[in-house]
Amino acid sequence: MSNKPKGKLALYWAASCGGCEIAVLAIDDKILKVAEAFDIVLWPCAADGKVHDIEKMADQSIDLCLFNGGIRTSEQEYMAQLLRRKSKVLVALGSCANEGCIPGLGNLNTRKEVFDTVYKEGSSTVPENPQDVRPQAETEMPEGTLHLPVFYDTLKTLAQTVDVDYFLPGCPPEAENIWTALVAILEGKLPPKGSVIGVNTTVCDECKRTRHEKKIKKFYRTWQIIPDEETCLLEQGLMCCGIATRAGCGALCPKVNSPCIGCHGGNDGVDDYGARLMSGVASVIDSNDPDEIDQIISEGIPDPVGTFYRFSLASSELRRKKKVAAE
Amino acid sequence: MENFEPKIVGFLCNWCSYRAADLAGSARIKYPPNVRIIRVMCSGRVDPTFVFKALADGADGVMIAGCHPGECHYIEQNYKAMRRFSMLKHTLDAMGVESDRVQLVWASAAEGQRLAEAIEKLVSDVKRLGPLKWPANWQEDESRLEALENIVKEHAEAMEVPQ
Amino acid sequence: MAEKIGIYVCHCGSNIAGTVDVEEVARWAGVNVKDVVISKDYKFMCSSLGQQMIEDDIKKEGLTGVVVGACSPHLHEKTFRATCSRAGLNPFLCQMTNLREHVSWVNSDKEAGTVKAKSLISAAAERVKHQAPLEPMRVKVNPATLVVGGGIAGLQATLELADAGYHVYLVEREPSIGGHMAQFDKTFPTLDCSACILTPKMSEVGQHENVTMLTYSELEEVSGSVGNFKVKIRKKARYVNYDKCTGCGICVEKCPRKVIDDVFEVGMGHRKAIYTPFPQAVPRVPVIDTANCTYFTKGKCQVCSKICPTAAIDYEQQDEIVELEVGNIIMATGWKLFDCKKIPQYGYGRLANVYTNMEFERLCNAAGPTNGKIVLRDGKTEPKSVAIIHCVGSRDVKTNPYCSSVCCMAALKLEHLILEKTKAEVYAFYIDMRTPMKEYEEFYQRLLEEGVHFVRGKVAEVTDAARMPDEQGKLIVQVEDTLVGKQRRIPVDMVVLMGAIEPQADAKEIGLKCGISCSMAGWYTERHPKLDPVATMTDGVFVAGVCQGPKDIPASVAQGAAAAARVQGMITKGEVLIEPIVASINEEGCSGCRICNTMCPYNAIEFDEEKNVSRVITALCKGCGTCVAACPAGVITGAHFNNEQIFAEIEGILWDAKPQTEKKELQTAK
Amino acid sequence: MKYAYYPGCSLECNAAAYDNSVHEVADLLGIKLQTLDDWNCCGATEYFSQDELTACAVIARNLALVEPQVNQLVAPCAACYLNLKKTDRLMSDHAELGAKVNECLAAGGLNYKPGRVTVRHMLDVIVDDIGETAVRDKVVRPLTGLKVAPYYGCQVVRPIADGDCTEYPMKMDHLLTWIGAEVVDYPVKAHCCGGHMTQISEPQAFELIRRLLQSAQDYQADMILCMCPMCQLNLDGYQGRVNGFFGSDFKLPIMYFTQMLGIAFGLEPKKLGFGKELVAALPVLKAKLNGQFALS
Amino acid sequence: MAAHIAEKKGTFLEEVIEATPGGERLVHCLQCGSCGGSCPSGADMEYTPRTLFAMISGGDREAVLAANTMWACVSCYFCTSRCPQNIPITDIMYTLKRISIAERRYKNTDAPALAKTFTDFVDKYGRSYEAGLATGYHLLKRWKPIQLMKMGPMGVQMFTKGRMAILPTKIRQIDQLQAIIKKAKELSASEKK
Repeated sequence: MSNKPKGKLALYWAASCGGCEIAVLAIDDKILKVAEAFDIVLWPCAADGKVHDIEKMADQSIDLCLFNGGIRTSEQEYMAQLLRRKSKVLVALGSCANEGCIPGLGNLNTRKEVFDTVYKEGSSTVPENPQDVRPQAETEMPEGTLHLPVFYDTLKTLAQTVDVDYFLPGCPPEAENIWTALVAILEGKLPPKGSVIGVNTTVCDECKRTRHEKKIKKFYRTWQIIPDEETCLLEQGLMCCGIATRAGCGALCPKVNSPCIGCHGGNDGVDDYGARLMSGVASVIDSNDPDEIDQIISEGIPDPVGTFYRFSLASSELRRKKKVAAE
Repeated sequence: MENFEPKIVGFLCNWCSYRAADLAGSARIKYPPNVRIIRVMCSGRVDPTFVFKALADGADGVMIAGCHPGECHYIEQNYKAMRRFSMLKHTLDAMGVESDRVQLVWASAAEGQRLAEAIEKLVSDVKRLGPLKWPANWQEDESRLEALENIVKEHAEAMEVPQ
Repeated sequence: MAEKIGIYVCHCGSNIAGTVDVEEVARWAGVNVKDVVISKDYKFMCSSLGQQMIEDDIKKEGLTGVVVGACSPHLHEKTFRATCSRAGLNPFLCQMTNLREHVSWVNSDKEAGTVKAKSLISAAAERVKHQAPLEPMRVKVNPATLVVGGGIAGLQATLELADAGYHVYLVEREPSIGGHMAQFDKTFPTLDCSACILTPKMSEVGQHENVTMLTYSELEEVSGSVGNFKVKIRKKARYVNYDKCTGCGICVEKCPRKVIDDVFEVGMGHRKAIYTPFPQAVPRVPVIDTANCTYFTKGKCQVCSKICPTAAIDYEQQDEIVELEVGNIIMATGWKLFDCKKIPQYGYGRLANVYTNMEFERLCNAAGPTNGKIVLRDGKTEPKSVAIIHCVGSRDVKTNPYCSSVCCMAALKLEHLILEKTKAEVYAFYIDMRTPMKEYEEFYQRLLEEGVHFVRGKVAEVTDAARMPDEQGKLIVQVEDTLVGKQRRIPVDMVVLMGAIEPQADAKEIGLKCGISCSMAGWYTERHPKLDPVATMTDGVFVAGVCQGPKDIPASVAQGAAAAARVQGMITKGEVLIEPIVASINEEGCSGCRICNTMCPYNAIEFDEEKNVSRVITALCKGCGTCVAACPAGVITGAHFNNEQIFAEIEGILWDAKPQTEKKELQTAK
Repeated sequence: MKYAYYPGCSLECNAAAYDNSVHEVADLLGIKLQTLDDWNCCGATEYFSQDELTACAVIARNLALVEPQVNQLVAPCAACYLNLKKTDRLMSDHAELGAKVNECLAAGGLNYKPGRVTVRHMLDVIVDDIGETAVRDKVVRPLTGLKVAPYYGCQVVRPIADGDCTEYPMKMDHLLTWIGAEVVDYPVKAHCCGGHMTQISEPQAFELIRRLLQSAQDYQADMILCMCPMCQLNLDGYQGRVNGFFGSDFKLPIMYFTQMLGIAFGLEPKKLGFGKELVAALPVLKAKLNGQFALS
Repeated sequence: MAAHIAEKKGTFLEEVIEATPGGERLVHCLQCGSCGGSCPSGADMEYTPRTLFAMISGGDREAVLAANTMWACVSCYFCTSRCPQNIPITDIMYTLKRISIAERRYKNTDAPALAKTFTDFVDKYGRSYEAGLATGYHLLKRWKPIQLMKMGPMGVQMFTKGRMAILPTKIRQIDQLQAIIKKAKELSASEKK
């Protein structure tokens, strides 16, 4: 690492599970080098730091912000805007920030449905919430109006909210990739703005299984068969997403006989990950009979959105399920 | 809703259905002007992304049209269109997009009338379903802007508190 | 480089301007579409003045893309691409959009038409910005031609080309060339003998130095493309050595095994187990029908082998695959007769004296099973009355919705022959009498004079269930005489069904081998029904004769000659340009998932095991783009139809549906 | 296999012989017929002549009554069969009409999803579902020597023929050869018996009946076998009056195909409803079946 | 439907088409006469179905509704199954019967009376009633006691063979059926307006 003056680093966590934060720590002792190179100005998960300190900083005074998580609330949106303004380089870290990830699957429901599940129907909440109390964005108190963040109907990705400089995909991103990115930034060897930091091939490239021409007559769920360890999982009817998913993980899942679930999202130039994946898979269904095709799909892929958009629903062209009338 | 004129994007294969549309024109068969046609070489070229993009960009419906099964100019590529369409339908269904909004039509170069009827059906189906307005689907309501302003305001107030 | 787009909106006289406000479209595009530097409307854009205007603008303004909103690109895309080319702009930077067939002609609401026209112009403009210059590929044309089908259309095409000095391979499925015309007795309306006019052509083909005849052979496989097709032909085993046989016919004469001839004699006559279909067959080399030959079925006999003076019989012969290289293909595969049993109420197959028209042709033919005597199935009784039923299996949505076009005239011819050869009363049952060609109506007039009883009505049923004593032992034709509005029952001795002309049973399958498709009815689809009737959508493949649609002999001959002329044009030019619309794979991005490998019916995608990547063989790619849509990694690109271009087109076409972008809203919020 | 069974009004009394023999034969062949509870009249052609929606609604009530776990409904009467099948088709092919019919059904608390029930004729069930081998296996008294004219009539084979020819149907012909009868191939086997014309215009109806009897007689049939109570009534019940009208002397027993199937299977004639026909059949059986046939 | 059919608004042809499921095929009639030729009652018709279709196209409403064609129809469906244009001819006959009955245009036929008697029993009992039909129709509606007498011997025979019941059967849930019929008649009536 160079002897340049220390840079300023911010890490922030919006709608996500927190795994990405752990992934940052998973660079092991290299984290010390990070501390050498950066002053950490904000890292709510690991260090003290106040938002208003950030607000007071001059624009573009943070050198690097690693932002993980999607944008689900007004507070998260505010923070995204704030950190964008204050940072020279804003990196969307991990699947949630990149493409919405699992929290993005909440886009299959409306806010009301989400709240119903959490506050009304959930087995743990039902006995404890007889009055059906719901989060309120505004509460009138004698002292004045209190505000809580508004929970949005739709989860958005970071890039749908603010301009993002670099993307570091994965659920979570591999520690090595995080380190590579940090090194690149520290050394000033930045790829063109908007790049995804990683390779531009798919998981198949790193997968050692043998592949043939593909013809799929039936899809299996993972619990239905024990797949052969040598052959391409998709050819065996397992819905392996590796064909459409950006490499970089070393084909971790297929390596342990489990199909890729697509956490890295698509390659450069792929506009809608799920569409690419379903197009590829549908193309090799081995039938020309519309009824049979329909049957193969409905039996083998009962949850197409969950299958093709497990990580990328929020970043897809359609972004969410159609809302029906007003809430 | 009475005056709702849906916007529909049609992806028509160069060899059969685009020519069917040409024939409908030459024969002066009238059909609703709502379908706007994009020519592709084959229905097999139609990528589900096209359909998603059209809907996301404000289309109320989509038509995919190609040669009849077994009559593809490229021998069998319309079967691939059929497979993808089936997958697409399942997905759209799960996304809450009514299945009549996206229709797959087979029309040979000789079937101007058939294509016109299919367009007519699609348009009337979509009219019945009403506007899709997909872009509005992910826009938040007014409370969002208000909430954002509140945060800015409250933080400013908080900053004023003497240390 | 900044884009400079020129937009040209055609009035097409009032064809477009009638229901589209073209001035408004041009004005609007000039103001609202980004990067448009010039936008004009013009009366006739395809006129030389219109084209000149575009050329001048390209040069003067340095346009980087041209959009022409006019008629279908299938009519004028070539025209405007050439216009751009002349002005130094790559032709693939010209985009046509269809404001006539797709807008003005299908719509009568001017306002809506104008909006739709704007959409299409906007789409084309957005698209053209993403288009890239492309260069067409040039290939040399092999001067040899393959003609599939040795009927009259195929023979005519063969002779035209062979006489012009080019080599022709003529493939025929049956043991002899000649087709259906060889079975007919007379031809309408001139009543000249079918064989007399056909056989000279057959022997000319048989002896032509530029013709290689492959009879008793079938098209197995076609690969390659225009200019350079590779064709595999299966020569079925004849069990007679083609080179040794002199055609003396003694083997046929001595063969002890007689079988019913279901093909040439349509079941009315017999042939031997070793046979040529008819005496004037070309070639005269017989074939052994192994299903009936005593030697092949029982291992004994060998009379033919013993008697053959040149030892030409070869029981060990096998099917042989011949590989040919040709530049063009003419499909002249002909037709088959409708199976009249599919209309059970007419009794064919159940009532002995109900005949098909082809059976009746043989019955009339002097060389046929009865030496030209018209008699009932008993082989001796001359009918006293004959009914001829038109439109059997034609003009019926349950069988074939189309008009078979020749049956009216063929029926008139048969009616004449009955009157000429017998004393029978002749009843003709028709829906509409169709006699549109030269001298045809005159022939109908002649038959009216000859005393045929014409009854306008589609026959309801032919039955032997007599109700009245005079119906006993007869075939009763029950019909509504529609000109009177009365149901009639007409007892006759013999009924002839004018069966529909249908596509060959394997027309679709054979067509697919060389990449041509069939209409709903099963006829080969021509490139344009009026303006390009013998070319097909596949360059280098032409059609002639009934395989393209029902037609009579003069029309089949004309089409055979027309197809030959088109091929000659290609050969004379020497090379063809092939559109560069092909797919390509970015090998760096390809991870070898092999999804695309099964996508290509032309085997244009190969997998490189070593590098673990798939690759497009450009020469074989036809540009459909199916692999492009299938590639899950998005690394296959379709030239001229790539994703960026189509996305831009989608955005442009929905110019009036565009959402307010969210980011914009946010900035105002700040 | 389990089928819902719709007897139709005629089979209650007039064509009880048909009903009895259907049940007897079905039992023997292992066809489980479960009579539709509280079925109503299909309206024959008479509702359709007055009001289409009422016609469909009345018929659809029966379709709606079919239990959810059963999806096959057997109707032995041609008119009932066609009405049920046609209504199901109309409801599927014309969604608007289907919705209206369901609106009517809703007034009775019912609903029918078009396409849910497949309407079958008894003949199709025996020929297609049971099949040749099983039928032949049951034959103990082959009808050798008996010349039978299968009579299909109209509405089972037209306009919707279930796998048979609309002009020259063959299913009953096949079935009858399986039980050893000599089948007469006569040309009018799917022609009309006159239907309700006997009630409206006798001359017209009698002529149609005469044609059928005449043709069967010309082909030396010993009896005609029907698959519809209306056909049986017209050919049997009116045979005497037709003879009177034309001065003819037809004496052809008109039986249901299931009755003869029962005979071949060795069942007692009485159980099969023999004796209810006006032109007696047993004497013919005794005469033709060469003493194999002992009246029990 | 495509524009070319919609243009015929208000014609008798359109009325018939609208009232017949699949009726739009009627415009394809070739006037071939396979219907009239096939009809077992063809000889008894003043106008064959084919002629009637030409009259419908020609807007000859009065004459069509007064014709005996549809009343001679025995619903054998030969015309329908043989029609080369898939015109639902038998169903069109039903449509013409319905219009003719609704407007009382029929002449010289007892078919409407038979239909009414028949369906009245069904409305009442849920089942048809043969004995009632015979007496009710021939005596009351038609006033042809002679006809009934001619049928007498046959009736007696049927009766002694146990093939004619004296009393009608009534279904259990007749109320339900009647509610359905009532609703259907209401809907039909509101549509005609």
